[in-house]
Amino acid sequence: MAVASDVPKESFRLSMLIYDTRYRSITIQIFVLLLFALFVSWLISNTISNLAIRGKEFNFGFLWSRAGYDIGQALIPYSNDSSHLTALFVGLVNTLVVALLGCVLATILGVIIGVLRLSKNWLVGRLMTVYVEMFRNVPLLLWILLSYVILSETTPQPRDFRVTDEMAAAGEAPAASMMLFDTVAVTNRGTNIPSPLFDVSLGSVDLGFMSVNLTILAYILVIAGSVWINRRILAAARARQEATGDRPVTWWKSLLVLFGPVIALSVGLGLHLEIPELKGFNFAGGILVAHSFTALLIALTLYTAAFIAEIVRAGIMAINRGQSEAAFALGLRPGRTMNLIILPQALRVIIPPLISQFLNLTKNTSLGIAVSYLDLRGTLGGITLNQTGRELECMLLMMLIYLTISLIISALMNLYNSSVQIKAR
Amino acid sequence: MLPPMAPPVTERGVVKWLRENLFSGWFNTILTLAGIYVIWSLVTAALPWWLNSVWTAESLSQCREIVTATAGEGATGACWAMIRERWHQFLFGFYPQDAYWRPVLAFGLLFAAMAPVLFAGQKRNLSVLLGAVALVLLVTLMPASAPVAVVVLVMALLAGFIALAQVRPAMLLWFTAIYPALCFWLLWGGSIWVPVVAMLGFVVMGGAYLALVGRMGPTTSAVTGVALALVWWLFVDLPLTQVIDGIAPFALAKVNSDQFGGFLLAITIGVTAITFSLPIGILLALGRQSDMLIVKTLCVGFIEFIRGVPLITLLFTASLLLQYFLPPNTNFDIILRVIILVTLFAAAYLAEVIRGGLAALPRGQYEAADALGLDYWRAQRLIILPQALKISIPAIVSTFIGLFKDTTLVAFVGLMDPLKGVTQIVRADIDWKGIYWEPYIFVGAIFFVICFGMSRYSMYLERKLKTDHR
Amino acid sequence: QSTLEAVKARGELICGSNTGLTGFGAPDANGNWAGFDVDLCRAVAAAIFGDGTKVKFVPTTGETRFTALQSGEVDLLVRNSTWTVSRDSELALDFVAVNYYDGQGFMVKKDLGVSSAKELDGATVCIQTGTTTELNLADFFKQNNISYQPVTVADDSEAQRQYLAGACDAYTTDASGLAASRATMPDAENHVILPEIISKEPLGPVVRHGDSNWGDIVRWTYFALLIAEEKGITKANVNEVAGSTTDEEVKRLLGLADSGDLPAKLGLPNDAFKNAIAAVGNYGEIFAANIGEGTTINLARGLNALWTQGGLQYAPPFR
Amino acid sequence: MKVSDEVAIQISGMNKWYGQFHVLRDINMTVNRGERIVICGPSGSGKSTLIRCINRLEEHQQGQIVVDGTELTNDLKNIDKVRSEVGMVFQHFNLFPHLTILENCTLAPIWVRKIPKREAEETAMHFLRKVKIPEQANKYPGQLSGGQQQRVAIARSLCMKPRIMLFDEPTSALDPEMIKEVLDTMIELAEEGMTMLCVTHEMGFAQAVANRVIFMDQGQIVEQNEPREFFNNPKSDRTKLFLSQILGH
Amino acid sequence: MKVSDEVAIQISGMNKWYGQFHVLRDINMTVNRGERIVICGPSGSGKSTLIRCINRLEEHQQGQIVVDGTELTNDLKNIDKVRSEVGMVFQHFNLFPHLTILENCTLAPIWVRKIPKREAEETAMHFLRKVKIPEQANKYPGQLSGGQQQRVAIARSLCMKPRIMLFDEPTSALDPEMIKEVLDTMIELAEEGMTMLCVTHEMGFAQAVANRVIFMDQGQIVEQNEPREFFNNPKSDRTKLFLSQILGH
Ligand SMILES: Nc1ncnc2c1ncn2[C@@H]1O[C@H](COP(=O)(O)OP(=O)(O)OP(=O)(O)O)[C@@H](O)[C@H]1O
Ligand SMILES: Nc1ncnc2c1ncn2[C@@H]1O[C@H](COP(=O)(O)OP(=O)(O)OP(=O)(O)O)[C@@H](O)[C@H]1O
Ligand SMILES: [Mg+2]
Ligand SMILES: [Mg+2]
Repeated sequence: MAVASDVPKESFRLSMLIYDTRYRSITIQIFVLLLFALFVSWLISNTISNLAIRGKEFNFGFLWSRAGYDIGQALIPYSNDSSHLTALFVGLVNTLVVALLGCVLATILGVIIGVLRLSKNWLVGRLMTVYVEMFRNVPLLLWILLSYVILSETTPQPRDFRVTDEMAAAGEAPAASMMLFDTVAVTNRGTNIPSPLFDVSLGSVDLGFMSVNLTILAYILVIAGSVWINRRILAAARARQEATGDRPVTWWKSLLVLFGPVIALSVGLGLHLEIPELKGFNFAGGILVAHSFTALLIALTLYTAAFIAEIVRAGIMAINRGQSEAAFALGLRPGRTMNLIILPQALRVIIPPLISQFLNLTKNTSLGIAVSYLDLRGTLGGITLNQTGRELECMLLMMLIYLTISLIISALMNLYNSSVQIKAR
Repeated sequence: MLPPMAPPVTERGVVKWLRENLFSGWFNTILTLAGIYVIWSLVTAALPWWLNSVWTAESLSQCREIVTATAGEGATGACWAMIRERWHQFLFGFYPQDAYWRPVLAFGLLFAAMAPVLFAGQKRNLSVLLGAVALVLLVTLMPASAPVAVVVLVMALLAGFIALAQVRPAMLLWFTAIYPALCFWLLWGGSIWVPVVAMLGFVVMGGAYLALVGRMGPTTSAVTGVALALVWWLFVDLPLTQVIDGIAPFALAKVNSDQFGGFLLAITIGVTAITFSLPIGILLALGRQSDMLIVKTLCVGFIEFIRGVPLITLLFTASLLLQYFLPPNTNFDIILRVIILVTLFAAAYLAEVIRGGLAALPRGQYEAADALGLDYWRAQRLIILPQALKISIPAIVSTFIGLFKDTTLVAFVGLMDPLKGVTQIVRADIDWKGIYWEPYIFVGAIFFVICFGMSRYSMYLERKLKTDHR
Repeated sequence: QSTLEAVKARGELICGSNTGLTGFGAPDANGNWAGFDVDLCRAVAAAIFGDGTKVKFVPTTGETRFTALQSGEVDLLVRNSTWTVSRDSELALDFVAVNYYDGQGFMVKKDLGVSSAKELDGATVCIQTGTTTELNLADFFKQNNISYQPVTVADDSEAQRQYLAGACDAYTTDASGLAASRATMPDAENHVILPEIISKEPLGPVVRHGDSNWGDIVRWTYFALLIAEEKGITKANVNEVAGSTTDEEVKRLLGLADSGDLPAKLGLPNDAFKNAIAAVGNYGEIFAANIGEGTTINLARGLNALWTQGGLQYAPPFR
Repeated sequence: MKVSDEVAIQISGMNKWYGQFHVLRDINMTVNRGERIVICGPSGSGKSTLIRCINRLEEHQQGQIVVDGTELTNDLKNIDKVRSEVGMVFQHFNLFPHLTILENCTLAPIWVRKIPKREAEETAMHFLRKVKIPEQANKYPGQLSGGQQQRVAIARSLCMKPRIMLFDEPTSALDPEMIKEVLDTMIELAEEGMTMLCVTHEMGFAQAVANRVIFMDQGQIVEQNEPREFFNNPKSDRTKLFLSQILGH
Repeated sequence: MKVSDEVAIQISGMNKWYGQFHVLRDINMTVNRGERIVICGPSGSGKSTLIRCINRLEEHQQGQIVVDGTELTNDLKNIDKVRSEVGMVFQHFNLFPHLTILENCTLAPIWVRKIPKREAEETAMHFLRKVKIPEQANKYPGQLSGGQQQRVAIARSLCMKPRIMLFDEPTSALDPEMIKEVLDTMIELAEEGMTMLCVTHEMGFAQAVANRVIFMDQGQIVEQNEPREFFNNPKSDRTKLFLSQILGH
């Protein structure tokens, strides 16, 4: 056998930068990095000179100055004396509220439609197909505009609810009336819903940086407690099942535990509803949900639900028919089969694309501008930008916030994904 | 042997169909009734409105009078007269009316340019599509006020293509390659030499690459080619254009991009962005798959950034911020700026889609390519990408559909998209103030037809590619 | 490169306009722009090129208008923008004139039975976003210690739609805009504009900060139109006047021979203002043709009458 | 190997259609307790359909199927009863990929038979030992080879302590070396006296353990006989043709 | 069958690690031109890794590999040179599914060797005839059986006119009937004097054509010898154990 001789040490040649696998990738990367750095510095220097030319400076000080405008839907304390920063948060909360509600509703609707699309019922299957195709192939913007128009054109004006003296005398009914036992009024400017009021106020404690409303805290605590007890009940049921094979009936216990304490607390605090009432121009009392919000929510929900329906359908269809047959053959009932066999598997297929739909929905809330919904885009990227003329700062800040939201959502997605991978060889 | 028997009555005919499809079990029966109720209420709500449609009127109030006159007090009816009066704005925006043939021609030729890509290797379908294009152009060009010479020229060209499709279909790809320049020239007009000289830049790039690749290897020669092309575009392009234009002027009337609007704008933005986003998306996907850390990080950063922010903020970047990032006093067309941002947006989404396709390829394919001595770029081009792209076709097409729908968002930066921009203009007109359902329905229907068509085509493609190989 | 040079080199003027405000600036079915603001642009174009058609209009939204101007996308912004100190200083813009003195008002339906804006407590009010009206509105209600529910909308036609549908009790915007809207409503007599004018809204052309010469050109083109009205020079008679006038100021304005070269000192041809007047007419004509009484908009001159007739429009001497 | 006289499955005058297509034609057969029956026949002859009718994975339209004294009708209770008496092993195993082997085996006993978990796990381990893969109990199906998966599928069925086992081509998706593992398991089961109906083309298996071989063609039972007779003296021409193909293979 | 003294592959003192795991330990071997070597050994012993090092699908960390006079270093040019000299056939064929059989075979000659298309196609048809599937030239890989696919893979490698062929268990993914087709092709190749390194457990093949059998275990070459000696007189205990398992199978 031949004996290997020592490899002579190679001296470094310039051509090795390109032809040697060890250096080649480093060369390319340094080259790319250099280009990138050049590009970025070019952008920055342009920006600096442009700012100079326009006599502007780059700072975020304006965020602390008075906003001066009003926002129709402010879920955190806000008035036109608040700062632009507060306005930003009002917008952010508005964005998140629509996004969150939209995700929940779109998921519910999407799952229902996806399942119905698979239904053996010919008519329903066709209807759902029409629904899905219609929403998937027409721009979201159109649905937003359309639902806004529908809401504001087909609903009565507040004064249609008014009963004038003559009408009362003549025993005539007003042109419009409230719904749900006279608690909800849908007018062409919004939906007035009752708001909860308490006879007993628990007050609030000031923690310095923020004040905590004790009533809300009490509710949170009670609900958390109920949920915890309910979980104990279920755990006990499971333990019993494991020990004896018999699963005790728990649904009434759960109901009791979940709703009993909350009801008790409400009664204790003297909860009652403040029903909206027609006063002056508008309904007063209760909570006004503006149509810009409702329209945006409806359109986002319907639009995203069409996509979710497709995801759900694909997820369920991805599960081999053999799985349910095997379950049936073992004597499992269809309901159990769904719960124990089909859903756990389908969810793994469904969840990743579902989350990216959530991501899309969240980003699409920015179209609220079409119906003048004052979300982040409407406050920070709209009125604030307009009144202060700080487009560079406002836009960058806005992108950063959207980016953060998206990254958080996708981080959660990845976490979930890696935790549910089916093990394979 | 027993002969086969017909199934019992319960297994046959309408009864069985109804029983199985509509009334199997109480739950299904409820669903069916609910479905019928939904259809009924939709029909009763909308039917009178449709039936009372008015097709000719001068203004909305006239429409309403006609409806009241024909259908009685309080009746509602659609006022399609508005579409009849203003349809050209929904389709073309403010594009000069005597030049409508130019976008029509550009759009028709788009299909001729796509044909060899869509129906690679299928002579019959290819000819059918080309024939259809010729037919459609023949009937639309004249009403769109095209000069007769143009019509004749176009027909001759298409006839040539159809002939070529029988012999050397691959040659048609050359038309595909020059189409972008042709389209640009048709739409924006101006001297023909502008696009021609600009396209020569690509010739320079390709020529340099081919000349050098033997000596310097693909990467270096590609970089050199790009650099030379850049030099061409930055320094040679403009003077050369002026010189040639001085010698042989040949121009179409210039159209400014602020005259673009309606579906012309949507399609221009959509098609351009789709065309350019595909190669960028591929590069980004390859970069993201690369094992070079810096390249990978940059690509991931770019993709995640673009995907993390709403398109509307990118559009605002185009209209508000790009001016900050570019050297002082550079100023270019807002449509172009929007197209650039939309392209980057689509590219990031495509990159993710294509990455999925790349990841789905078995490692063996890479190894086999390596073992045969193919270098990285050849392996990608010949082995990996054709397969990865094929796998991702459905996802790519749905990205395209999404992109096309998203072109409506340009309304927010003051461009005249068909949905909000044109509608708003029309409604600013005193005659049509107060109209809202009709434009939405009209525009929505057109979007639906286009997007639905695209999704059906992708299904067809998927099926076709499957039967091809297995 | 100064703006004037850039415009000349380009061969056309680029004006930032509204996306569509009837009477002030809106394209018609063929894409031709017309309106009160639009005519001022045409006058500037005529002053520079001698041709009022060498102008391109770029529609801008409330949000994009100032950026478009700052970045040089448009040379001149004539889009009913209110002159405020913050816009003048922080945005680095120059307001060069006031071509329309306006004030913010309210419109309500007659049957609401409201006669003063102070009775609007609890009302829902439609406002266009991206304007100074939002701030004025907030200030007004705060001062009077009453509350309101704002409904922000993106543009005038949408605001009107909402108002007509009853989605808001009152619509607030510049009084001129209100009048214009009211004029186009099918049932104009059912709507009233309330007497309160809650703000001063001087609207005028805007240019970039830092190019005073360009500002001067726009400003003096505008003044030339005013002087023309003062002196009775109209689109129709401008050539005739040029031949026969003995008024020294008119001679200087029209750039007649041996009257000096004042227009040229601005960098314009000597007959610049003659061309401008010939292209669009004098201020009064523009007003009357686009928004004045007799048009659908039907606005009275009011504050915008010449100073000689008790209004505020007053041009410095042309000498 | 004992075959009692008790009837386990009784099928009489059964017909089934898929739409217009008559898949099973006038099937009559009786299976006694402890009998081991192999069903064979060309592809598409309705073997799988027959087997699947027995635990009502498919519905029949005419005739009667009585399993262990319970008639299969639309009555859900009867169906449940039959299904918990009858175990089934599929060609493609159909294990639940999201559950471990042990969970696969204990799922049905816990939820259907309501057996305590501990006990169910003990039973499961017992049967897993029987099919010789107790050490895989905590792995997931995706981590096992095909032969091992099929043995798990058998164990899973056994855990329900069925009185009848149905097999639908249990070995045809397996590599040759794995077939033996599975057949060994089945033979062992047969030796313990389990009533078995098995669709298979493994003629070796048929000869070794079957009491009776049923030959189907075009939805009919063409011939049934003892294995020896069946292979050596097929009566019908159809059978002869089929056997010549199978054995020549 | 001629074996020249010219050295085709020379490996000396070669070591390779995967992370911390020492896969190949001090490999020394010389392959002469025309030699046919069979490599065998238990699973995980590093056979594939060794083969893949020879055309640099894997990088080695220590020692020297010289193929046809070219040392494999990090220099891309050398790697390219070696790869175009060395053909490789994989266990799973790795044909390109989107190209026809003919395109599979002409791709590398056209793009790497820069041979005109016509000529490349002629060569390809020549080798396809050689592996006895010229009539499949215009089909896609997915339409062929495993054995045919593997023969295409061999033809594809041959089209590059390599001087050395590497085979990594070319028959182990095939059904028994197809194995023979592929082995026949390989034997034919061997008879023409191609230098071959073949990882395989087909001992029949080894006995028929190999000049030398190399036995690997735990990353080391444990024994190498002529086939006859190797099978009849294995020296090391490890080899004996291995052979007893293999042959008993
Ligand atoms: N769900 C179904 N709908 C319609 N026809 C079906 C259905 N399932 C099976 N068939 C048809 O019924 C016939 C019998 O099918 P079955 O699966 O019982 O045959 P088999 O004897 O098991 O064949 P193989 O040996 O191929 O499994 C076949 O012709 C088949 O095409
Ligand atoms: N990419 C890798 N990273 C880490 N370890 C690896 C890698 N590839 C292979 N190994 C390990 O290296 C060892 C040798 O692998 P190799 O594939 O060379 O074995 P082999 O002899 O070909 O086995 P077989 O007969 O199963 O193909 C094995 O233990 C394997 O687990
Ligand atoms: Mg079957
Ligand atoms: Mg191996």
